[in-house]
Amino acid sequence: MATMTMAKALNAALADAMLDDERVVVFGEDVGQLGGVFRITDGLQARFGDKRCFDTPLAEAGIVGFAVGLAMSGLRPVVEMQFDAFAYPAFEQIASHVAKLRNRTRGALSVPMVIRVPYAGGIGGVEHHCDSSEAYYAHTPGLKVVTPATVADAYSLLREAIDDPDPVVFMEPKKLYFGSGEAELPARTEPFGRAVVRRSGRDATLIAYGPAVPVALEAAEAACEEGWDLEVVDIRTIVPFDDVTITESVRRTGRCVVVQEAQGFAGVGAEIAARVQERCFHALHAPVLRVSGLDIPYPAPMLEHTHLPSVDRVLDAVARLQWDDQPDPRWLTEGSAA
Amino acid sequence: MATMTMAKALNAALADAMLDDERVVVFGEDVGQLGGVFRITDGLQARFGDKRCFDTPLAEAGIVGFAVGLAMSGLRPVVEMQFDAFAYPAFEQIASHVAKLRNRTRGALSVPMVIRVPYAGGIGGVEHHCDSSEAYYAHTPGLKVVTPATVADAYSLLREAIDDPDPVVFMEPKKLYFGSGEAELPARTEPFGRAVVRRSGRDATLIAYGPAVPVALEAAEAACEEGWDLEVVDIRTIVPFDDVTITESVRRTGRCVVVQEAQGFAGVGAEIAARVQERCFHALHAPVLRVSGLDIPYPAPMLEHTHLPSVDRVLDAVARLQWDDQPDPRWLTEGSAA
Amino acid sequence: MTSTPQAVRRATPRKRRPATPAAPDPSAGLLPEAESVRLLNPDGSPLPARADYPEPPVEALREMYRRMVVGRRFDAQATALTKQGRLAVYPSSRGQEACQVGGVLALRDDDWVFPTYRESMALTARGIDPVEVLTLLRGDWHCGYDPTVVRTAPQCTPLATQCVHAAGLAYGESYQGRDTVAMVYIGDGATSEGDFHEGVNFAAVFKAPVVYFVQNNRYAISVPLSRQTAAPSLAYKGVGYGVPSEQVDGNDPVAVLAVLNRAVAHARAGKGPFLVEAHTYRMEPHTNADDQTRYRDADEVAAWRDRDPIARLESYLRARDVLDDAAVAEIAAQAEEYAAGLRERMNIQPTVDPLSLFDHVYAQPTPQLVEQREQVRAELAATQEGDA
Amino acid sequence: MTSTPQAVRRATPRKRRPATPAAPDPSAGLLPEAESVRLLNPDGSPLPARADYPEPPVEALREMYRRMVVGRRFDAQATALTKQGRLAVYPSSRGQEACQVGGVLALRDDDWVFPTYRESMALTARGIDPVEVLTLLRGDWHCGYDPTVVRTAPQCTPLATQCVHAAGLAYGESYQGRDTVAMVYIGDGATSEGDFHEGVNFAAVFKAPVVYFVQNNRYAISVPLSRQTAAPSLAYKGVGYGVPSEQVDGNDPVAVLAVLNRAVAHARAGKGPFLVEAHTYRMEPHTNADDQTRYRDADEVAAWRDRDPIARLESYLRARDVLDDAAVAEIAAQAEEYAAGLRERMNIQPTVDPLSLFDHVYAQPTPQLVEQREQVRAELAATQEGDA
Ligand SMILES: Cc1ncc(C[n+]2csc(CCOP(=O)(O)OP(=O)(O)O)c2C)c(N)n1
Ligand SMILES: Cc1ncc(C[n+]2csc(CCOP(=O)(O)OP(=O)(O)O)c2C)c(N)n1
Ligand SMILES: [Mg+2]
Ligand SMILES: [Mg+2]
Repeated sequence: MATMTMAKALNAALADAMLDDERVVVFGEDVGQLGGVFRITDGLQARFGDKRCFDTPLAEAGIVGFAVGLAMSGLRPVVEMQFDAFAYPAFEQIASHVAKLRNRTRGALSVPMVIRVPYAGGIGGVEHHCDSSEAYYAHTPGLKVVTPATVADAYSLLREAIDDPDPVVFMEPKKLYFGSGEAELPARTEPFGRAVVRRSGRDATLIAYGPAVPVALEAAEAACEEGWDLEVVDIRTIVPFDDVTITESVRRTGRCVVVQEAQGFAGVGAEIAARVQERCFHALHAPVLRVSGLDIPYPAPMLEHTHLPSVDRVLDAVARLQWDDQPDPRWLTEGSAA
Repeated sequence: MATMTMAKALNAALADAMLDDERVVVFGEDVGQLGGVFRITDGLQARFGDKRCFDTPLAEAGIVGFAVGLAMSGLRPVVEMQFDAFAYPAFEQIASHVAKLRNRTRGALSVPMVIRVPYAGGIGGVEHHCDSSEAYYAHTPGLKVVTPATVADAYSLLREAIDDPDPVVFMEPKKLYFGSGEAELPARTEPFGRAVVRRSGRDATLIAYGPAVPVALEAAEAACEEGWDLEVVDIRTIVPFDDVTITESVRRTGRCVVVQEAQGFAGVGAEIAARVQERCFHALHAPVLRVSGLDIPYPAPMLEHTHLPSVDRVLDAVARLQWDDQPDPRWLTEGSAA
Repeated sequence: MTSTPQAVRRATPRKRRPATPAAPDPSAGLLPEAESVRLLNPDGSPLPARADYPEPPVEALREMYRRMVVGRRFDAQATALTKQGRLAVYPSSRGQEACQVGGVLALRDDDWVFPTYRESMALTARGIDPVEVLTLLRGDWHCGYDPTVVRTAPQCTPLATQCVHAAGLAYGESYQGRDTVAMVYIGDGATSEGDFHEGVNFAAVFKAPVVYFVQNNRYAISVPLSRQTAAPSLAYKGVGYGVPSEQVDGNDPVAVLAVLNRAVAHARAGKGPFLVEAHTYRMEPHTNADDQTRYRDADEVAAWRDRDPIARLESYLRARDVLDDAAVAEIAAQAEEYAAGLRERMNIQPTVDPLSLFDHVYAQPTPQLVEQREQVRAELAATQEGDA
Repeated sequence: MTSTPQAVRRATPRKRRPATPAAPDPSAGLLPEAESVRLLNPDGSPLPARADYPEPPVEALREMYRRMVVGRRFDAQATALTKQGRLAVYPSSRGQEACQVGGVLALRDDDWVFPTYRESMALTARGIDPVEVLTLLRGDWHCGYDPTVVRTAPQCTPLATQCVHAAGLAYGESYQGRDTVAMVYIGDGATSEGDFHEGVNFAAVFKAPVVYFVQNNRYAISVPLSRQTAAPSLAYKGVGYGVPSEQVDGNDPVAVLAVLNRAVAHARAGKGPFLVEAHTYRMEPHTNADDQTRYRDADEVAAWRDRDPIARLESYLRARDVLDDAAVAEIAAQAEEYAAGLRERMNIQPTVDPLSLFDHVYAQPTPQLVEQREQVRAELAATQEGDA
């Protein structure tokens, strides 16, 4: 096992995919000589030439629409959106074309591609550079939505995304880019559609994805002191979603907190909470709680820590999981049956 | 009380707002001489002149961005997106500017405007003309998201939207445009942030909004035959959200089904289900269930009825609400505590 | 550094300095001609030939005529089908036949077409099964033909978005050593969209072999051209991308084909995209559901009747003795036959399988879709039981 | 219908028909000059005066010089502040001083500026408090100044989006009888975005008084101009919108101001928008975090040092005897003082109130925000208790 950053693992995944599959082309803004503002495409142009890895005009709808055409011609585009909010100009192309072309043509025309989106905050970025935009894509049928939280997953999921017959929005948590982890390349971890238990525990399940996974893990460690043995599940692929792993875990622990960095309202965490209570209702000792970013535009750097789901906030939620099997008084009413 | 269509009520709301407030300007594609493809702006140009109501170049980001500038200059733009999916090209302007300008400037610069979006299906429209896109907006802090289900609400909510100091995405259920209802203009119904109980009932609560409200009401009527007395709550304003009315209802009935037309995954219904179980856990006799569109791109006209949440599908969900207080066997496991 | 006393030099402000030596005009070869290229007069009589736009071979013109006649008959039939409830909606291209047919005649079979909703006639002229072309508008599915077989993208309703796809497709083809050309049909209104800008620009920067073919029919539904642009004409947009551009009388079939032939040749030769603006007019409402009396005079429509592209080409070909009454009648008969065949086939209600809704969202359905499919299957089974 | 025997007429295809009578050129007055407008040579010596671009009054040029010097010092100070950790990031506009300052000097106080992240110098030159200008980059909030007071939109990071806002603002102002002009600063790269297209087009169609001012500094971060456009130059985009356009030597302060003055006058006179492309160069990396060695040679940067706009204007003004050593020293001192004041104020850590996060999402917080605010308040209280 080697120690490397997630950035390096992503870079290796791109390089290996380009090596293995001639059809793979990488393009976007500043991905060529510069190697991307996060250096994820570092060295690819030098190694594979400027036909395989190239800069485009500065236009995101153009980049994604161009990828649609390239995919139609038989290539495998991997495009980079420079930051989360700068993918919004491409939203029409993503929602109305990338997501729908296969279905529109009864499967005759598919446009496999990977749209890489460095997302979320925690890096002191200015406005529009830290959005958590995964819910927009997850709510759009026809897209797969994937987000790694470990170095090995970054490599493996990106390789799988590039090989996938369907378009994949590949959300890269920026704050994890330069954190290190263990991986043996070419790493192959669990396939799309499988959540992974990152930490086993008996008392409650924390469900998280992307940038929230390390927070959940840290919270689980801290919770030991309070006598709680928490399980942590990493979703990994939001679409397709793994109901099995999650349901199994929550039915076992009987308690659940969903952690996401995005603003909460109508986010992916809402979907997870809704699914868990649908499927695990009779196993639950307490409502499924959510810890998320606040329902505000992403704040300026000096205030972002208030916005971000913190270990403390997760522990607070865990504390509200009615450990004495008494209902949380805040939710208690005359009508309560328990 | 007069009988009129929702289209007429919306048209009257625009006309009355233009009459009452000189700053109100209405623009978009085909809203002038044609009166809009749904005739919602019919007669406004003739009545108020082509400075108050005008056609623009065919460009949605342009329309919304232009409205941002007009609002900065002190006007009150009301823009029409011709169809739901044709608002996607404006997504960047909506998410990064309309939603954020007030916050970005600590309240110094606000851009009150109304973005009217005829949405959802059930009218035999071709692809891209029937999307339910409310979740994209509801998940974006800084926007209010409103959707009327009755004729009186159409008038009243649109007037309130135009007067509101914040930008409002006003989602008009296309299939309700030409249905008739009672209203006395100028109708004034409950304000933003208030859900309304459209039908009282004791046994379970159906929560719906926009095009799903008539479906829920019909289902409630049909449910009488099965011996269920269902309450129907119309959300009306998705943002701000009315937790009070909903929580009160579900705590009373102890059972809940959320009905929405949009594809289900990570939709507004997920948020509602998550909130309800958070707040009503101990009152619930069964999990909160959801009935929604399928997780597919909106289908071609001949297949849309399979996609749309139907009365039958709602009744099926109601039937699964564990009336004998026995768990739904599908969700039952060894781990179940009940 | 100079120390010339400025006050003196400035005393008599001079006029615009003479351009010495005359800088080469950077827009040379990029701007369109000031007036539309035209090879036939409205009455079909020929104008002087042009070396830059050589007249297409007469066989091609005769074939063009044939397809225009069949196309118009198809178009009328489609409109009729809306009245019979066989089509949900139909956007006619009557009046635009020279463009509809010219665009596909300029291409090889292995080239790609990127059409909008208005190009049903173009697609049938390209040889695609008309029933498959009308699938979208009949409502049994979104796209009826297999784009990879007929080398034609699905008819695009989100305006201008196909401009970018075509740039990518054409670049991807040349990237893989094929000399495919992509032809984008787009309306005047759609040129206002950002995707038009981004598409043409990408094509130009990557020298992608794309012909952007604007059918300027002067309206975007009800909105007149004056609300789309203040430019001298849409063809003047090309220079801003470094793309050679031309405007053509879109109701002059000979000129349309001549200009498109040159544009396609330019693209195929690896010189990058070409922008063609055809000035034309749709004679019918935007779709059968549109009320054109709200935004244009009957007089205006009538005036365009005199510029009918079919009559124009017919009179020219008759004068050149490649068409006579018999040939005209024979072609009309073909058109009737085509329409009759279509009518008959469209009378058969298509079968749609609700469960197919789940088949093509992804290559393999997600577990969530499998679950939903099972639910729908159970519902259908219950309904059938109920019915039985 | 003619019956001339065609075969004969076609035998000798003629050359392009002579344009008789010469059609008026529809692009007249819209295309830029083939070469950049320039009024000073790189060494500061004057070129012949031009009636179409009259030289600005000398007092204006002297003031321009002053603001450029102060601006450059401000810019250097801001870069220094990043090294001291007082600014998260800073995009320098060193080298672009003529444009930064020229843009705001061409305006009245009640005109509106629509800047990008690179315009910190322009905004300070406009008189906005530099600490408020740097709020975004310091990270205590998104926009530090009150846009309605200083008539300046928040510095825009989503590229080109402000092009549309400016069209709306300018139209709205004239709609309400005010003769406000809007000046949009935009980079070369951002002209590739759809919003540039839509913005300029809206402004043109509505004759909105906007000056679109492209600072073409040849790079979008690392991407060179050749990857943005194949056009002769960006100013050639104007004709496609019917917008008069000009290109100017962006390092010639006199020409920049002269051209912008004319553009602003054009807009203010109700003639609609004007597009100006200034050819310039940023001497520093994209931001302090950028590594420019990856994409451009030191030689290239060095070559532009010889075209320094400040030295150029200084030598011109000295030659015209409106600047001397004393004045230059006095201005340099002002610049130092400005920088010192800034440095001092930026050393004070700003106070930020976490609860203010909830104050401006809406005019009134939603119940959901009230609930979340209460939760954060409780957390903060608990932490303080814990700390105490
Ligand atoms: C992005 C988008 N916005 C709006 C529409 C609605 N719409 C359909 S056709 C049309 C007018 C198009 O005009 P034009 O481009 O001139 O083409 P024509 O219909 O004249 O052939 C409009 C506004 C759409 N289809 N797509
Ligand atoms: C919509 C959008 N896409 C991408 C970015 C990321 N980005 C920031 S600056 C920049 C380059 C801009 O170049 P240019 O327009 O030439 O302006 P300059 O920085 O040279 O002043 C890019 C790609 C952005 N801010 N907005
Ligand atoms: Mg048109
Ligand atoms: Mg630049």
